[in-house]
Amino acid sequence: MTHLPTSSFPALLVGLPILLATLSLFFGSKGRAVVGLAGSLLTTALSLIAIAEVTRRGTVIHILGGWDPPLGILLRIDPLAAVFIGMLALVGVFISLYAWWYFRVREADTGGLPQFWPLWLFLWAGMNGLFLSNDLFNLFVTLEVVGISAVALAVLSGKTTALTAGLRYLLAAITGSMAYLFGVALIYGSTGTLDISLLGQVLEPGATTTFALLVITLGLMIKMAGFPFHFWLPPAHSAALAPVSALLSALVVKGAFYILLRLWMEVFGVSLTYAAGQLIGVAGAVAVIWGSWQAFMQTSLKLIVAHSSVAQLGYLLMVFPLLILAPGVTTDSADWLSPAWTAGIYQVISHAFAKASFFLSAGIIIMALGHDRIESLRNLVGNMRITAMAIGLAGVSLIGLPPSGGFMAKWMLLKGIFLSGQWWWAPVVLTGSLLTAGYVFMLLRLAFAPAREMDTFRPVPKSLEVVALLLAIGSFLIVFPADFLIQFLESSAVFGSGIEPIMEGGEYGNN
Amino acid sequence: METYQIYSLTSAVLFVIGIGGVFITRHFIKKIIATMIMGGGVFLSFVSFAERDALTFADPVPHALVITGIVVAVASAAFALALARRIYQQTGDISFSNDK
Amino acid sequence: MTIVELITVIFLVVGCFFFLAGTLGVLRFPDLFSRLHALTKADNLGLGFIAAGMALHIASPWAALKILLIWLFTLLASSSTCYLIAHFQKEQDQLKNRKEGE
Amino acid sequence: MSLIIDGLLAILAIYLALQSLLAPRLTQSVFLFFAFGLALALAWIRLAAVDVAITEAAIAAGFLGVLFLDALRDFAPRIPAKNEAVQKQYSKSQTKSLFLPRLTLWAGLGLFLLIALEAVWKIPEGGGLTAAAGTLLPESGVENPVTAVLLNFRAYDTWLEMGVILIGLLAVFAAGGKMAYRKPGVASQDPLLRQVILFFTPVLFLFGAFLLYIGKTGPGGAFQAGVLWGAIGILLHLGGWPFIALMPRWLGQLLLTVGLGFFLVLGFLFMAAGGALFEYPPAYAGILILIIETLAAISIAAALSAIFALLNQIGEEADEIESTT
Repeated sequence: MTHLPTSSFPALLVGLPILLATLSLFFGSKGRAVVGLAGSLLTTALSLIAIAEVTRRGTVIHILGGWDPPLGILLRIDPLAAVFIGMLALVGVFISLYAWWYFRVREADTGGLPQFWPLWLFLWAGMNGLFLSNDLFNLFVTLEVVGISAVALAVLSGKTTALTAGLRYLLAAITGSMAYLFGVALIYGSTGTLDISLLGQVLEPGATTTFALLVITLGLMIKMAGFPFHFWLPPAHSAALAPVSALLSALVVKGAFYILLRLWMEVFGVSLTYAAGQLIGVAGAVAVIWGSWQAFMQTSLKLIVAHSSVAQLGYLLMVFPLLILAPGVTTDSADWLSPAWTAGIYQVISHAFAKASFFLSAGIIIMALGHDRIESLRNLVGNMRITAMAIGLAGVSLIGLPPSGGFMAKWMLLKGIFLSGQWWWAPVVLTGSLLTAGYVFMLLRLAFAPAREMDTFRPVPKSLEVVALLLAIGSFLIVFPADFLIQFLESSAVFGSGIEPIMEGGEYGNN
Repeated sequence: METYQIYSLTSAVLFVIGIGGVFITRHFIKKIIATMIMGGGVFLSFVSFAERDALTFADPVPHALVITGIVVAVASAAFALALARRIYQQTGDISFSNDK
Repeated sequence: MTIVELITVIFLVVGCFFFLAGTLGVLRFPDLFSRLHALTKADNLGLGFIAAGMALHIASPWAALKILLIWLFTLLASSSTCYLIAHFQKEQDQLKNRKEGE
Repeated sequence: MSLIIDGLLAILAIYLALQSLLAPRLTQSVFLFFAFGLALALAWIRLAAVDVAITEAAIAAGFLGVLFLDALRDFAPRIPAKNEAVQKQYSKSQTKSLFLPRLTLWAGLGLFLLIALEAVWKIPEGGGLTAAAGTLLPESGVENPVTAVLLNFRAYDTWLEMGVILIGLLAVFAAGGKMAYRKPGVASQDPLLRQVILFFTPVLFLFGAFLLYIGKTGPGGAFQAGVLWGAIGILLHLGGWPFIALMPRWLGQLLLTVGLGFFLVLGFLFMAAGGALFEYPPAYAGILILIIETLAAISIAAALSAIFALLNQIGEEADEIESTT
């Protein structure tokens, strides 16, 4: 991989936010907000320039310290990483704008939270580092940067529910990283390299590799709240402050998914079996049904949205069984790989926009009402037209109605499912959408219902509402550049690839 | 059996003790200790492989990784302790309630 | 076996004996003060013997000096911690007595 | 013979790990965990990982041990009545589990252990990177291969890790830690403790500096030195001189960030000059690494003592609430 063109952007994408985070520590609450917002805008601009560079030159790399792998660490932006960085930048900048106004209002009420901005910039840098890294151990370090700063953000409010949920989240995160790291130790011990590209060439199947795959998958599943390790997500995401909930749900969980996707497709091909793909698909399917049902049963807005995250992450796991081919099928003949990949990527992006918008809207409602019990959403349309619209649009994208990004994702997923002949996933997708429609329309029905008792809506800055609405609109706009996006992604080596598993019951069969 | 194998087998045992402990124990502090035991197991496996791959000196890369890992683990454990103590201070709880 | 080696072995054995005695004391003695006594006195003596034995064994003046320093620092640390723990216990006891007296 | 020693050490480590989770009283757990850390440190020595042994003893057993001990003030209070209530709550929640789920759990764990053991037993010889590191060692600017990996070959990891320490501190702040002046405690009035602190402060400083310098050629380096210097901060804090809280704000922030910041700015400078991030000219690598390590050690020391001070403060507030109610 070292023959690819080098570029400074990978180093800058991690270095700049950390530099600004460090700098912001020298300021008081107000100064930190200024540096933080400026840092977010700069990082977004930098991300977009970096992506432009990738569209021009293809995959670019950065060999840190000038030491080639396997001894050194290599950062690379391929189209897949570029898309994730772009998603992070676009959603991140809106969340930053929202946070700017949100904390100004909050500061007037209850005092500022000076830790938000440095932690958010550290988190951003960690996510960028995670998307860029090509080294298993470095991925662990970035996971920790992301994990600790994410939990720290989640407990910012200092309320008991947030602290308890935060500790649960943190313990899950540490357990997940340690499980991941054990897998890394075994991989290093059996190959002597940590570089993902090299590992793809040298890793041999065996009991050790299979176990490493197991613990790494386990660790990342805990981190991305995949079923049955979703228990920490709803309390943590619903108890956090609105901008934090948005970035945790929309962005942070995608980091672990990204690593899982990369490692399964680029490293562990030799050890994967058809059954492994089906198994993780089942976990995803249960998550879709269970999460949607739980969301349907909740009575407070943020808990609905948080449980809906469990379900939406389930769809991501359902991509895996499509990418691991049945014995005897070759990658060339599998015409469902491209739709499946498209479904995964679109699910990641559209969920990021829609969920961020949903959580930010919930924050606006809490700000206006002082609570988020859904029965008080009556006559939301009359009081806060923009927020009601944002919730409606985000909800439509989550359900997957056309012409939203969510529709694109679910449509492509169904297309992949039917082309591959794995029809048994289709009812899950449809049931999930139906349940999602259930809770979204329940919210909308309330929003349009005439007010019964007089819940007073306190005035909320229009700018907050506009940001939430823009994100919701964004989850629709992402459909338009679809052709360009897929074409761009197809220039990446990993996009559209599938695993031809070793024969079942072979020497290193399914154990 | 070689020296490194004693320790790599130990590392697997410690890892499983730790991961079991995280789920089985109730007290916050014990859960934190369990994650650190897990970490101890992971680091031991790294270092045992380093000893196996020694030439004139042991493989320095796992040693460096373990030093990094220990510091990272301690940072997260310190944060976990802070959370646990805050929760105890606010509610008097020493474990997660099961009603969720 | 040279004389030096013989002395080293004797020192190490004696050192281990004191450690054993100290550990036994910590486990068996009834109250904090006597336990502290066993821990700090016997163990430090044991460590001293082992340090002396190792210093003889290594036979390099610099290394011997380092070993001596290790022993001295341990002595300092353990005696001051012993004092602090004992002091704290005494204060607690006095508090308790006063409360009972009231 | 040596296999027997290793075997005993392994059994000891496993026993201590199990016991620290099973011990009925929290105090026992914490002390057994201490012992577990020291057993691991011995294991590192047996595996010729002296750098790791020092780090383990200093950070994992030492620093973390101090944090745990400090936490015992909350969780294992000396006032018996409260303790009983806590114990009751604890044992009540323990009896809730059912037989069948437990059996499945233990069976699952047993199976997991078996495949884990098989995985490490059957591990192929990967060969490691010893040879690669050995060949490039002369270009790294230092002679200790571990320092070369930490500060040069994989400097990026180390840099991010220093970020993690800083994030850890911010996180403790976020959890509600407040940097406040500790009341001048009993400790500072005790003449002996005063003398001990006065004596150990320069000794620890010297020893840290020694470890820092020796890291170039032998076991030691920024992390070990940072922890020792951090111990100075902890000692002073406990002795009633909370110098971190007393320091001007900007100075505290400078100490905390100088390691991370300098590391990065230097990296950017060399990148601007046409290299990669963290690529040093071989001729200056040695001296640059020493400067980076010194500043890193300062930042680590500041962060660790601040983390301790914050956690200690949480306990202090709890004590106050207790005494007022």
